[in-house]
Amino acid sequence: MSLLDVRNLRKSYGALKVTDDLNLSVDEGELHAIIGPNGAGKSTLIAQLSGQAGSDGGSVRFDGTDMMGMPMHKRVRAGMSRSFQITSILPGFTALENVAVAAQAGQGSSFRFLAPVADEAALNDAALAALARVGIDDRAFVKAGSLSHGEKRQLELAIALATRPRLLLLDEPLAGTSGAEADRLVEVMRSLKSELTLVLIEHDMDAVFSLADRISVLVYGRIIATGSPDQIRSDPKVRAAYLGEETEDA
Amino acid sequence: MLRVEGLQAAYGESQVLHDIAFEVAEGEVVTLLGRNGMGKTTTINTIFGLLPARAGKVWIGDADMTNAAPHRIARAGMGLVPEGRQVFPTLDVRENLIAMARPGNWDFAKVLALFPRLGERLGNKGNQLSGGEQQMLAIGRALMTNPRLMVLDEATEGLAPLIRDEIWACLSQLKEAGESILIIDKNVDALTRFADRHVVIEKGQVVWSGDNAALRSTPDIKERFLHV
Amino acid sequence: MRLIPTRAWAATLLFAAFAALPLIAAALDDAYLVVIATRILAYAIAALALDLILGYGGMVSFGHAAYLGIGAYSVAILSRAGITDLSLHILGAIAGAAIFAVITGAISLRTKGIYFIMITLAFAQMAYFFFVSLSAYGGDDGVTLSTRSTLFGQPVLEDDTALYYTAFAILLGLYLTAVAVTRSRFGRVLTGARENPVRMQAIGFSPFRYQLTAFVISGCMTSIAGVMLANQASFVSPAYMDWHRSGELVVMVVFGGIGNLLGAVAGATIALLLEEWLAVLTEHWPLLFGLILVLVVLYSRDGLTGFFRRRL
Amino acid sequence: QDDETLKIGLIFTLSGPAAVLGEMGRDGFQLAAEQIGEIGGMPTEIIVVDDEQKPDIAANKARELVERDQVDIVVGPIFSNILGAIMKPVTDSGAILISPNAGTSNFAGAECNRNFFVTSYQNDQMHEVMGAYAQEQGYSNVFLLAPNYQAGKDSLAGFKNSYKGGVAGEIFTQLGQLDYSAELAQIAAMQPDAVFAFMPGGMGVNLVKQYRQAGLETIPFLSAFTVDESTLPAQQDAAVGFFAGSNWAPDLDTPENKAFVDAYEAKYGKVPATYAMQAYDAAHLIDAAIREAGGTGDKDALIAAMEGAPFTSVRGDFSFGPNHYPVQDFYLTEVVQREDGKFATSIVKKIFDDYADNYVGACEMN
Amino acid sequence: MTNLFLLQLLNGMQFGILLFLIAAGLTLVFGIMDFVNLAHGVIYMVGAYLAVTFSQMTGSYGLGLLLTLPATLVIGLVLELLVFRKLYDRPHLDQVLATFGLVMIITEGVEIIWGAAPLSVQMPDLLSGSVPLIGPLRYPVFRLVVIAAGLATAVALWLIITRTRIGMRLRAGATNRAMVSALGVDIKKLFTIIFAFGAMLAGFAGAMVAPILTVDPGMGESVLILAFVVIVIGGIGSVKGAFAGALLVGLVDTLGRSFGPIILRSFLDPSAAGQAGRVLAPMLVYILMAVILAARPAGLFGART
Ligand SMILES: Nc1ncnc2c1ncn2[C@@H]1O[C@H](COP(=O)(O)OP(=O)(O)OP(=O)(O)O)[C@@H](O)[C@H]1O
Ligand SMILES: Nc1ncnc2c1ncn2[C@@H]1O[C@H](COP(=O)(O)OP(=O)(O)OP(=O)(O)O)[C@@H](O)[C@H]1O
Ligand SMILES: [Mg+2]
Ligand SMILES: [Mg+2]
Repeated sequence: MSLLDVRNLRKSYGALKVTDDLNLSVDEGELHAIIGPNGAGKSTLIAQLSGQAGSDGGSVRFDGTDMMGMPMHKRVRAGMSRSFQITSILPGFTALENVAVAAQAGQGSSFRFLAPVADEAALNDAALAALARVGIDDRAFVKAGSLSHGEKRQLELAIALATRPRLLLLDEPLAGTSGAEADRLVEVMRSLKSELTLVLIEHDMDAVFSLADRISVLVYGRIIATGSPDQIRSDPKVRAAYLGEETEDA
Repeated sequence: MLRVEGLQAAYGESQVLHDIAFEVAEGEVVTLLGRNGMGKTTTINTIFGLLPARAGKVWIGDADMTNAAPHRIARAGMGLVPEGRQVFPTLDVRENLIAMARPGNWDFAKVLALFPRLGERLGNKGNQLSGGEQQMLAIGRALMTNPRLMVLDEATEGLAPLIRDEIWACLSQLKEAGESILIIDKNVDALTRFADRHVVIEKGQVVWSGDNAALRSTPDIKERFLHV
Repeated sequence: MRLIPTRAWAATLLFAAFAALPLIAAALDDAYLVVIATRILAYAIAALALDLILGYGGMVSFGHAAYLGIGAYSVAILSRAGITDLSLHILGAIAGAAIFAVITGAISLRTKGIYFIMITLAFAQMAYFFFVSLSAYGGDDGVTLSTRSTLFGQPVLEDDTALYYTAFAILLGLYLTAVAVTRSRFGRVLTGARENPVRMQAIGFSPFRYQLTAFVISGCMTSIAGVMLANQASFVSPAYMDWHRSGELVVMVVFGGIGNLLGAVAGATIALLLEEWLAVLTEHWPLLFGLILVLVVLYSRDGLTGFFRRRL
Repeated sequence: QDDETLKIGLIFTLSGPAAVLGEMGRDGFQLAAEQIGEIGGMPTEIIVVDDEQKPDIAANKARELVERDQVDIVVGPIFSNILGAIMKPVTDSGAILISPNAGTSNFAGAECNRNFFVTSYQNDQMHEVMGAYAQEQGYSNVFLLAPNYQAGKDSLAGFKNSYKGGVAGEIFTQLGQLDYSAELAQIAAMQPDAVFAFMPGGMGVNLVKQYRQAGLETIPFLSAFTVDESTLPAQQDAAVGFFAGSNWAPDLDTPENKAFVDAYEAKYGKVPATYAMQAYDAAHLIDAAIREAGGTGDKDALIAAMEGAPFTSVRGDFSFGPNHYPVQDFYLTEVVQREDGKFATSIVKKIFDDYADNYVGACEMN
Repeated sequence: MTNLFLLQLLNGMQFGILLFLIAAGLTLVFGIMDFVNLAHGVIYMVGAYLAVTFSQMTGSYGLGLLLTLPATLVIGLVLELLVFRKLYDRPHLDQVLATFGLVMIITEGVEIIWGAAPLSVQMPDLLSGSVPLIGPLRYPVFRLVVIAAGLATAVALWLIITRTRIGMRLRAGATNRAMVSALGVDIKKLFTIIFAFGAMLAGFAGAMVAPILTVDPGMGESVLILAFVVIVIGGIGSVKGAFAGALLVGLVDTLGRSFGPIILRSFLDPSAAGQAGRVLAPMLVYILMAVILAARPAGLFGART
């Protein structure tokens, strides 16, 4: 059954229709990749799903509940988390604190005023585990703002993981990471497939084709094709609009 | 064109660059390779005078430009596509492109021809662009300064495969036109198609450097320094 | 991490000095010292309160003097109504401040940065002009309090030293509470919301609720400072709510070094002492005071605490 | 406490936009002190403090004067709201407070205090002078203008106390207002018989200049605290011919006054305003009273001596009412350019003779 | 009544333009360069004092005005070199603290040099009269000059900021100085020049108002908040916004003052209306700002938050 169900979603900036009557359904447990050219509206879609940006119309149902009009933090509480394409972290916090505060969101009330939070082992352990999973646990006590670009990208994923979502929306998690780190993150995502549902936006086609159960192609605010990796790879429309010769390399 | 010797640099107390030395000759394409957090971006920042060099030298052409003001380094012929795009959020696309432009081969029309997408978004502010569009803008902006040495720090991050291919093509053209290029990019395979030499950085030190052929012929370099 | 023991040390030192001050004053036979110091304590409370939202929450309130005024007027108004006890004055101040803070905070928090600064200023100015037009309490001339608040029914606060120690106890209590708050779960969310509110939303927090709570807490704390000021000067007027006063509070906090509560206390103390001392030295004291401010900014990235941090 | 030296604390506004008034007060007092030498025949120490025009700061400074410096007498302040703040700390300590300017109604009436004297006037009186003059002129249509604060409201009330004619309009402007175009347009539209304005300090400068520039000078301009020697250097010929009510003017014809004005101008290079004159008188009051009481040791004797106002005011006629506020003459003054080119107010005629304030009845001095 | 309304409309606009003139330098330094400069007011004040002194020295207001411009430019340069340039990369609060210090220093300095008494400058006879408008209503000639100066400043500033590369670089530099210089622009020099130019604009405003407003040590502070209000209402970073903000404040303030009581009287009894009017009038500008910011958290024309 479908965990996420998007119907006729719309949004425009002035005359520009960024999301144009978009339909999408994501099944529980699948890794659903969304690919498409730059400026197609992928990040906007994520923003709309997560509640960061408003929508002009349409509906978003998550696990049967209507999400429209629900503020971002409530959607997260309902089990839908996201990562950002353009890194969004708490630069003055250590890497560990960045993740711990994400874990904190899911563990009881944060209107606790007196007990020192740094002593809460449950939060720190969860945070360390998430950092270890993405491979930067050795950087746990470094200020997030002083991490290198690639490390910040890894941290970005760890934060999203720490909220323990049922549905994780990842906006180009591999961008800015290379070689070993990229490989590692691909493995992380592969292992996540058994734990939760993923929507993955990526321009790294190797990763997309090796991970995705299904792929949707978004062009100018519309999904022009949805299917298995093989179907998509051989779809001439998709090749023309997006893939070019890239797949030959892979 | 660019020569770096024994470069050292630090953020506050923590030293990041220990000993960086390499050279980019006129018309040459050189890559900086290395895993996350090894000091590639720091190297670029130090060369550009954005971070003070603690020791070592930076030569541009025949001039010692160590710790010179960034604008002097840029005016000596260096163009930067910085990591993380850093387009100007309050300027629109057109302004981003022309504000710092210097006369030369590349002009507004040519950049728009390279990235037609930007032409459709001329009125958008820098922060009203998609990630990939920002990246195109950052590249276009650097081209508009008409440098003799382009420095690209993860310039293809977030670009769709088609566009990435166009960037490679464009860089090849630049090379043919005699320009030098210093590039950091994760698509090592694509780089090997037109790069002349490679420099691998690990923990702030150059641990390997060699020409394209050497890299292709010794696959364990990639294994050793770029993978686990 | 290493900073915490240092701060504990410095805090112990500073508060010990405050505790010993009346003894020193007695030894020097200068009772007036206690009078000045009480005023300093009151401002230290206000600065501490402001630092809680400014340093940790990133909310630069340029209207905190309004809460000083609310506190001061609650003394005047309740006293006139025959309610004289300090605890009730404080309660009244907190109630008034909370109402004002909830309403203005909820609106102000729609904005950020400079806009937040200006909208909090706007609300404080409205409060200021409201009290200016309050003829029953002397309008802008204000009113003189015939007696100070009583403490559990006893007029003990008429004694300057008793008033001093009361203010001291309040400051110490609020300081310890504030330190705990900043290290708590709540404090972490508050700081996170300053660092990156969108990110905080994306992990499931509504920054608004935390920021508003902090804003109200801070306003209430500041109103207690107003209660103490009114008692110290035995006088209440809208001048407490003047925007200059709000500016001075911000200056005290930044001067001391933002985002480490002790800096706020030290900033208030040193700024007021300097003012006192320079005014004795020369009639042109603002010249020197201004110069000191400029030099502190230019040579320390973190106010006065910045100097210490480098040493220690 | 040392009974051998006389300690006097001066508390004036010496910084901020109104500093000029405080400086005049301080200078007037110090001029007298220098001329007298040993005030009351005692070695004299004068301590000057700045109240910054902030009441709470003033209250603390006043306490500092009486508690730490142990002064016998405090002279000050300029502003009424400051007076309210320092009254209690000074008089509670037993020191004598002499106000050389502020004279609020509460301390003239129900809250009058043995230890408190005023050498200036009761605030309402200056406005009453103008009201009486307007009444005398037979105006039936006067436009009233004052800033929107307590003193402004008192001012218009004071004016209406003695003016019974019609009011063309009554406007409370904002404190510190810069631009008066809107008010001036209304005045121009109404063409009243006269305008009465209470616009102290910089507001008065703005108003007077703009009044002239708007071409309204044909409408008589009556005022209090709006054109005086503290603002005239800035208003200059824009104010010439404008009227004010006062208890004094530099050209008041008494020998003491001539000596005072000449000495003041010689020393400070400017024409003194009432603030200077009243502080100057305060010094002479202290001097004469201490000599009469034979020192500061016996406060009751000193107060009793003061009540007799045993000195010659530069104003000539001067005595204290039972509330320790002055009983004196009031004049209509007009701004003129003197032969030396400087601008000053000049006495046109006497409006009130030996005039006491309206609150004295409520004062029950114990 | 309608005549008066039209005249008050004109007065409101006139006051707004005056405010814009005073705020123009701040628009540049705070609005565009994103530097919180509390010292703007005192530089404006110094401009007025210099105009007084230079006019007296030369015997001509016009010459005095002309000399004030380079003098305030130099003051701006000196301040920039000594203090401001070290603060561009620092948080806004550090800028607040430092410029607060400068305010104290300069205010006290002015009192030491020129004394506390208000001063004034004689305007040329040519401009000192008033021209008839409608009926008995007249308009001061000098006000027309101020309006012209304000409009000219607004247009010039808008052109520079939005239409020239200098303006673009300035806006770019406000958000990312490092990147601007890495692209080959000497941002330090640019900021120095523009800052000095901003100081000169402040000085120009001071000299322009010297004939109609009091020149005293408090004049800078009394307009500082208003100048910030104007810019913030309009939206930080927008010259258009600052101009609109200034006009709005001028109009609301003037019309509120003159017609507010009348409006209140239409639904309150006269004494209550008078009372309410007196309470509300001084708050008007602040109510305006609060309402605008509550509805549009980044001001009327603001994009940056
Ligand atoms: N605030 C805005 N105002 C106007 N247009 C906008 C705004 N934000 C985004 N856009 C436009 O909307 C389009 C969709 O942007 P979006 O970020 O969703 O693209 P994307 O598919 O994520 O692209 P990329 O792969 O490059 O990240 C872009 O063309 C962009 O220029
Ligand atoms: N602003 C900073 N302050 C302190 N340390 C920093 C800062 N920026 C980077 N570092 C540290 O310097 C080291 C090198 O970082 P750099 O950005 O040069 O890496 P990189 O090789 O470019 O990595 P990536 O591929 O992830 O971009 C890292 O350990 C990083 O944590
Ligand atoms: Mg995107
Ligand atoms: Mg990098």
